[in-house]
Amino acid sequence: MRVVVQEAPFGAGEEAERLAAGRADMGAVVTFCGLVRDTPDADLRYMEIEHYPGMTARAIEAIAAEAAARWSLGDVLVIHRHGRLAPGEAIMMVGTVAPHRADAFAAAEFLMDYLKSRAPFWKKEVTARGAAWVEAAEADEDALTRW
Amino acid sequence: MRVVVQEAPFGAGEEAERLAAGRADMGAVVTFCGLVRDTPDADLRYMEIEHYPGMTARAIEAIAAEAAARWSLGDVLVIHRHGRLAPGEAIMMVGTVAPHRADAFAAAEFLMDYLKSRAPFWKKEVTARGAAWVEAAEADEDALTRW
Amino acid sequence: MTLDVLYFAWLRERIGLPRETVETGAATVAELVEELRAREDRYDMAFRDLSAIRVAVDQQLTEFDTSLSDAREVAFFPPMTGG
Amino acid sequence: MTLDVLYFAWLRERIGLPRETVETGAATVAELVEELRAREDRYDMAFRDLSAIRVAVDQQLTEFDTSLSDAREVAFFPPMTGG
Repeated sequence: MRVVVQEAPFGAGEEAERLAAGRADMGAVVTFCGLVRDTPDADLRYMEIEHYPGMTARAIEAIAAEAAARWSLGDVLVIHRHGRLAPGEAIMMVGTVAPHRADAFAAAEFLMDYLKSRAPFWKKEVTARGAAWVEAAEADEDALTRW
Repeated sequence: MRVVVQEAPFGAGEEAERLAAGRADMGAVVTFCGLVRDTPDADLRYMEIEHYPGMTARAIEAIAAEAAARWSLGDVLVIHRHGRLAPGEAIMMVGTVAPHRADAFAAAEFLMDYLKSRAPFWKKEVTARGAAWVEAAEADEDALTRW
Repeated sequence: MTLDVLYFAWLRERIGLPRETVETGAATVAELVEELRAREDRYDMAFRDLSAIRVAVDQQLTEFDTSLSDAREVAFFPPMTGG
Repeated sequence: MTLDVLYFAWLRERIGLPRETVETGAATVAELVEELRAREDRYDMAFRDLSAIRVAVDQQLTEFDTSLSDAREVAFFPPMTGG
């Protein structure tokens, strides 16, 4: 398991390649990459991501450990950035490696649902019209009930 | 949409990076990569993948078009190899790009379920004990009913 | 009617060739299968359990009761194992 | 008891500082919130709708009725928006 919380950009492709490199006992690698999406109605200048340094890595590790306990996984990767990000930049990625594809997919979706609502990050969008904190969607909270 | 059927290896990381490169209207990229997994009970020497050249690309394109019709996607990628592959090598990958993560995940899983049972590929495992065609799993056929 | 008939995977191995040209009056895929089975034991064996065989006519997956009028290529193979 | 109290996102902005040290006799998170609200308008405003606020005690997500015995750090913040 590898959990990285950093301000710097990361290489999603390189990270994806490393996930199952040199292993012949795994059949499936799933990656999810979250990007800064331009706001449809207002020009997004940048996104500012705040986090809770003392808690972040530990909260993510607990979510990743829960995924590893629920599914048969060979490896789990979570990278999450904070600070100022431009439209189109990668915010975060998760990667799961498993013998079978159903486990890799389920674990990746589980990680995303929990990171969304249980990892201490807060997003602020700064547009031409001003700054606003991104509100948590009810759908994101509801998504947790499926696990 | 990009569909590639080839014997040569591909760069999964590079392909993943290209998927949403230069776009700021997408929020999610999901990739799945299928690997040659060593057989647990017999040393796998290699996997031989046969396909139906006249039909393969067209069948995959139809599956990808169906995914694009069902979900809001920015792009779809399918790469599938044929020929002889060593344990640990990447057999295929799918990539989906979408404004929202639920669409990217659902489309990637749909693509995998259909490629598994509806794209004209046949896998043969060659082990120390001999060669055997991989049998289609009933679970793979059942997986199609969820869509 | 002249058809290209293709075989893949273990069907190709049991019949012993990947493709052949067949002169036939068969109206449906099922009739073509009966003609092939009547030819030789290796065909008869290969097509014994049709539930284990899939068919494509002109590169479209279809069923055994499909008509062969205007068909040019028929392919037989086991259930696919892609991905 | 001395506690480090942390604020994040709009809570930090409304209260006007990211962290402070608080001397308190509060037995629970809820009691601490009442003490803070009694201090100044900006605290009272920030904590008006508790359904919009989450709390962590010693970096573990928890509820407002959680005891503060042995607590060293309490953090308040809006629902998280990671991923």
